[in-house]
Amino acid sequence: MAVRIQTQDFDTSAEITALRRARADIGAVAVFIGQMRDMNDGSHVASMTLEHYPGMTEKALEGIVTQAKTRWDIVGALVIHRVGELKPLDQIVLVAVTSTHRGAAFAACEFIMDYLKTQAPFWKKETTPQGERWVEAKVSDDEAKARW
Amino acid sequence: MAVRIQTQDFDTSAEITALRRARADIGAVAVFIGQMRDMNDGSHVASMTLEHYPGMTEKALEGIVTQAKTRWDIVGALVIHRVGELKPLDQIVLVAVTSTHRGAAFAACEFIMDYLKTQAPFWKKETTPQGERWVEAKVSDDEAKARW
Amino acid sequence: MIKVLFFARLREALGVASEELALPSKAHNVADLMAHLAARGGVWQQQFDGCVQIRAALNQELVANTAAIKAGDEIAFFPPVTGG
Amino acid sequence: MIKVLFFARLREALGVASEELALPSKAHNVADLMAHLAARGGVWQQQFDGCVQIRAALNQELVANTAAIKAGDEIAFFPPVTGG
Repeated sequence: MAVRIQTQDFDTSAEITALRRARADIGAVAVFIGQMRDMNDGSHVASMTLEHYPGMTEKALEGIVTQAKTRWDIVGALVIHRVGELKPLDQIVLVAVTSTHRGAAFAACEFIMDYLKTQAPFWKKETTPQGERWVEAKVSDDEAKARW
Repeated sequence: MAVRIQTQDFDTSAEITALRRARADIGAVAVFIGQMRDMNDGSHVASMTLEHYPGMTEKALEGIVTQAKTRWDIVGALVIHRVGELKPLDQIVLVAVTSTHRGAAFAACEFIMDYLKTQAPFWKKETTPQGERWVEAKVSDDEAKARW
Repeated sequence: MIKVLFFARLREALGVASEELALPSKAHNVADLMAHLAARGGVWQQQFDGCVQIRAALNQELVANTAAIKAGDEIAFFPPVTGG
Repeated sequence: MIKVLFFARLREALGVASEELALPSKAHNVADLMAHLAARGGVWQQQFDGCVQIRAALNQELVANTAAIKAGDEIAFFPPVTGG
């Protein structure tokens, strides 16, 4: 179990290898990578600043991972979320879950993302041709969380 | 869209980077990696040989990816499946799907894996302390496919 | 004393990231504290009068506005989150 | 002529990976071809008498046993797949 908030980029292969820790009882790894788009709500986005609530962010993510571990038979989970200034194409978030079988890995990975989107204290501010703007929360994210 | 059958290993980060092809309209990448376990059906497994049906395998996987693309709004998809002799901890299969939003990426990735498990012509033969044995197909895989 | 934190759009609107203040005598829960802040008038009233969506965290856990507060608590206010 | 392929456990049991043969006169579909192979007796009968789960592909597409076959076709028989 690990949660990391960082400004620097991450290498997915290296993170997965570390998460697996050479455990041959793991048969499945489900991974999600969120990356920055250059368009949002109809505007071109030149850059984005990710603010967070140090202390609470880690607690919230660890709580989400613990919930996932309670609900599904998973071996390990990793969440890396970047903060600070990001550009289009930059990676934003990595969620990786290992398990013996694939069903649990997929479910837990999607669950963690859906909860992260609505429960973890991150806020995005975008720079567009019309100036800076805070990203609005999406109803679809609340709906995605409500499924679980 | 790409489907590859190969004996050599793959690097997940490099494959994802190639699949993204610097497209800034992609916001989500869902990835599944299957790796070889050292236990199956209660026996220790020392090694495994993956046989396939050259020609049909590629067609079957391309058909599955095309179906996924019809059903969900995805940008790209990649399936790499290894054949030949594998050892515990070796990577077996990679499925990666890119899309604008995460819901489609997750669904298409899991759909491709569930269909691959029941429709793509691969067969596993394991070496155990009791000798060689062909792996039996699992009812749970048929059930996983039937969900879609 | 309590510690109050503001994030993102709210932090910018108020021009304040955090402050320490004595627990207001009538502030028994988060909603009471929000009313206390709104009573400052100006941008405080605009942000805390109930028209702007605000989430609250008490000691770094998301809570409903009915959550009880006491001296020593850390209370944070912020817009709905948009990470991931 | 038709081309018939056998994979995995079936290939091992029969000791044959592929063969070319004239389309049997009564073999209008996959099931007919399986009956034709079973009629060879021995391991062929054991594998194709209906007791062993066998999947069929016609020209590299999974098909039901009712699928019609004709000269020039490639028909493959194999156990349920176990990849991934």
